[in-house]
Amino acid sequence: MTGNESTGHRRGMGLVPLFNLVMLVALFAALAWGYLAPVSGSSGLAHRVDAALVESGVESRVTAVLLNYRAYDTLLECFVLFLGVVAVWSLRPFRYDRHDPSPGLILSSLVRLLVPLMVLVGGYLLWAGSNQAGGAFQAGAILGGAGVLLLLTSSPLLSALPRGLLSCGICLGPVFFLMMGLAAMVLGRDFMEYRGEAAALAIVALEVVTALSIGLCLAALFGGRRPEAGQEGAGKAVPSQDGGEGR
Amino acid sequence: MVVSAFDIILCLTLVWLAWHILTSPDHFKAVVLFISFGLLMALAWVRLQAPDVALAEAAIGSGLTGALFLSALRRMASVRRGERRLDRAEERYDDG
Amino acid sequence: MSVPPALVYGLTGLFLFVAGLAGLISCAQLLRKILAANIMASGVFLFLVTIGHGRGGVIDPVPHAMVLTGIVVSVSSTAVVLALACRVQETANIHDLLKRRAGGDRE
Amino acid sequence: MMGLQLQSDCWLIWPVILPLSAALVAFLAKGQPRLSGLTGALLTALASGTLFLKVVNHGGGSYDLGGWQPPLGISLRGDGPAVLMVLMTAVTGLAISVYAGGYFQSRIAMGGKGRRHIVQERFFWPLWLLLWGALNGLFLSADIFNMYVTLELVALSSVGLTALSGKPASQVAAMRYLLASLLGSLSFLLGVAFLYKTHGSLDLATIQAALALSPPVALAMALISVGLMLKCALFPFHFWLAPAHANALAPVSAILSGLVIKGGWYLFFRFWQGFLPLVGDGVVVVLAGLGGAAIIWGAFQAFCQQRLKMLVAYSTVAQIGYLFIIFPLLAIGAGQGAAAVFYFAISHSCAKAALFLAAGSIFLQMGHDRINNLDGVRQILPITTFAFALAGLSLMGLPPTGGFIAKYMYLSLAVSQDSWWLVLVMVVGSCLTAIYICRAVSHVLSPRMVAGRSQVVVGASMEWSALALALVAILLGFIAPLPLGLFEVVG
Repeated sequence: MTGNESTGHRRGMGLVPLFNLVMLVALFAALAWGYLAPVSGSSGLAHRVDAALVESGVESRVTAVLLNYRAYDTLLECFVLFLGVVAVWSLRPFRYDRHDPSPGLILSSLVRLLVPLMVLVGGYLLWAGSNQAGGAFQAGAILGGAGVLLLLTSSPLLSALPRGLLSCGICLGPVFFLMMGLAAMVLGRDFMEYRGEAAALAIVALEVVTALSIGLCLAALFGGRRPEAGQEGAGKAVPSQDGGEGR
Repeated sequence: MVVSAFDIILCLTLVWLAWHILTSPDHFKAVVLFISFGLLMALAWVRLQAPDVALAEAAIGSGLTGALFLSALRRMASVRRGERRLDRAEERYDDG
Repeated sequence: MSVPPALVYGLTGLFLFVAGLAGLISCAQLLRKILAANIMASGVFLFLVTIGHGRGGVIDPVPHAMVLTGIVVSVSSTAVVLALACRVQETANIHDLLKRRAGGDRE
Repeated sequence: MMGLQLQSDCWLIWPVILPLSAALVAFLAKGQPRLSGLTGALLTALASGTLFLKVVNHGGGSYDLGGWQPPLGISLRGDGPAVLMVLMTAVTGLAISVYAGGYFQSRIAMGGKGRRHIVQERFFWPLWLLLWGALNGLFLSADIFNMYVTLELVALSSVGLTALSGKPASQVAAMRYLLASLLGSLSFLLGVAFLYKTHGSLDLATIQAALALSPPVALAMALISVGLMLKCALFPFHFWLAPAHANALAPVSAILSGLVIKGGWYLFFRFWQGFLPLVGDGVVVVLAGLGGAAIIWGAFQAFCQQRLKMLVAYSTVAQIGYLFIIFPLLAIGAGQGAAAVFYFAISHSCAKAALFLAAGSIFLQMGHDRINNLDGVRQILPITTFAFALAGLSLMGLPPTGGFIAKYMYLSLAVSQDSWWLVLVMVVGSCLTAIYICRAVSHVLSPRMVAGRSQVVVGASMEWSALALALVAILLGFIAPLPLGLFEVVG
């Protein structure tokens, strides 16, 4: 399948100049030297994280860091995902995007079984995130995986969704994050300041919505082009639709 | 905790996989190796007591990124098919 | 003399960073370059996690959160770069074709 | 007292949050992206202006997000330089937004292939507003990991904007830009990891207070510096810049050259401010040497170009050099060096954005931008050519422009420190700038008539916004004391 390119590639790798190799070895040596050099550094922020855990409203330390102490990073991260979708959708529609023939009985029945299971696992991860491994990102990733499976098998479930809903869902995470942050301000606190009992509620709400939005964004990234691109491009509609209509 | 044979083997496997991802002649093989690289990376993070990161890596870093790569491969292959089709159309045009 | 496992993983992470860098510079095809960038990112993340594994037996969750953020950022940019790469490949093929056609005309 | 403090400092978050929210609105308002985009731009500029006035009147401040103190949480810091950069982005960004509104209106009115321009505009506004918010976040950030996230936001949105034109050349350029930028981000992140390992904190001020020269710190600074140099295309890493900037849509070129480059440089400057006292002269001279090489090489390349937008893009490669040759001069003269370089950054931002906007108008009117065939454009687009010439004056550094003040400060610092080679580089660079600008201007202003579109397709808002930016670049020469006083303000 990639015969032509592979020979060129081999040749390219064989001719890697000695200079490059020496530079890379030197770089690794420098990195290792910096890593192994003894430092009298501090032990990081672990103690501070633990000391403030009571106020943060969650038991899991990583969740506390992500959604309370450093929630601003997570807000911007939601925007990175949103931005990825916007950037992918803004690209010129792909010309030769032909969808594979229909997925076949085994795959589609497998997907019909797997998708509810994945949604269930996602929900479990979300719930587990409060005190052990798991949380919004992992749950969102599982939900995104379910979306990818649906896209792969051109499930009619997706073509039944109204178009506007997808755009709204992709914005949902950042919008909700911003609204929660501003709500804290309205209540006389700092932007995104969540403490105590209220924090627990706020973070659960944030986690659920973020997980949904991350899942949608990841699935949209996998889709690879804007939903209505088919009309301007090669005459094909959404990948999820051409299977259902064509065959 | 002291370093065990398991750690060393895992690290060597990671390095070996990275090398093969970068040098294997077949793109498809490289992508499949990349997915297994992600899964082993998740194992490393379990070993480092970072289960959150391990879960995220297995789901996003390995699963979804792998799916992205596979779909890009499919698209690039369809580009090549499309090119062949165009080529044939050209030939027919030239003949006629 | 006991070696903590974090040290081995940290060195592996640094090595993966350098290996990915080598791939990014020397590989000719786009897809391989993107794979190399992902390996580089994995190396950095592995290194970051070992940092939290430092002194005193307490595990620092902040690097873990940083890596989680980093993983999501990296999947987002990988998706964009792959979508772009498909378009680039497409136009490159069309250009080849046009050039070949132009060359044929001249002959 | 406490309440008052809160009220004055919460102004810091609005320049970040408003454009981000406006981007969401512009994305959802599919029918009216221009209206929501322009409203968002106006609100953002107002918020930035308010922040600037607050800092001028009440001094700088910082804002702990979520109410968590810095080592644990993230804080925003509004000191003089940061607020100046935010204001620079607001002024340039507002003019570019007005221009973009007119640009898309003209393109859509001209017709052409299908709905391409409508789709371009629909995605331009969300991407541009996201970029604006990310840039403001980057300028105000006080946390090194947060800087990484904002850098990624800036890079991804710039790449999306670069690829927006849909031309094959622009997509290849966007691809190279994204790969270079990914490499830069990862290098930066590894540097951040090393810094966190040694200092156990992500707050830049905390780290810089405790900074001591040790192997991991030196390594971290090297990684961060190389990453940021890749992002702002300093000389050996400039390979991606010219094609990306020259092949983008007209407003996008102005955004990339005027604003995005400054983001990477600003972080570089912030990191080196704390690191500079620790290193010897050798390292600093290497930085300045790279800057000098960029000035000469970029100016030479600009002179060789046949296309107007490529000329302006290579001129950016050259001007980046001026942002780096300042480093040997920073040590002396109590903040004069910093004031000079920020002054240069601001006037370059206005002048370069005006140049790209004017060049974009000329491209749109003529249908090409081959410099030798641009004779007599001034008869069709008098205001635009005037703006081009004015912005060129500021770039050359002729009095009484902002560029002149900055270069004058540079030269007096260099002379007072006996750095004659820097003086030589600056004089040669300025002469080369004058040559390539004059080459373009002589064609544009030539009295000969050309065959071209007789009907004017460039909207009035496009012409006037370019002129307004050029006038700001000139005006900066008259109000020098105001921004210079701001450098004393600390966060």
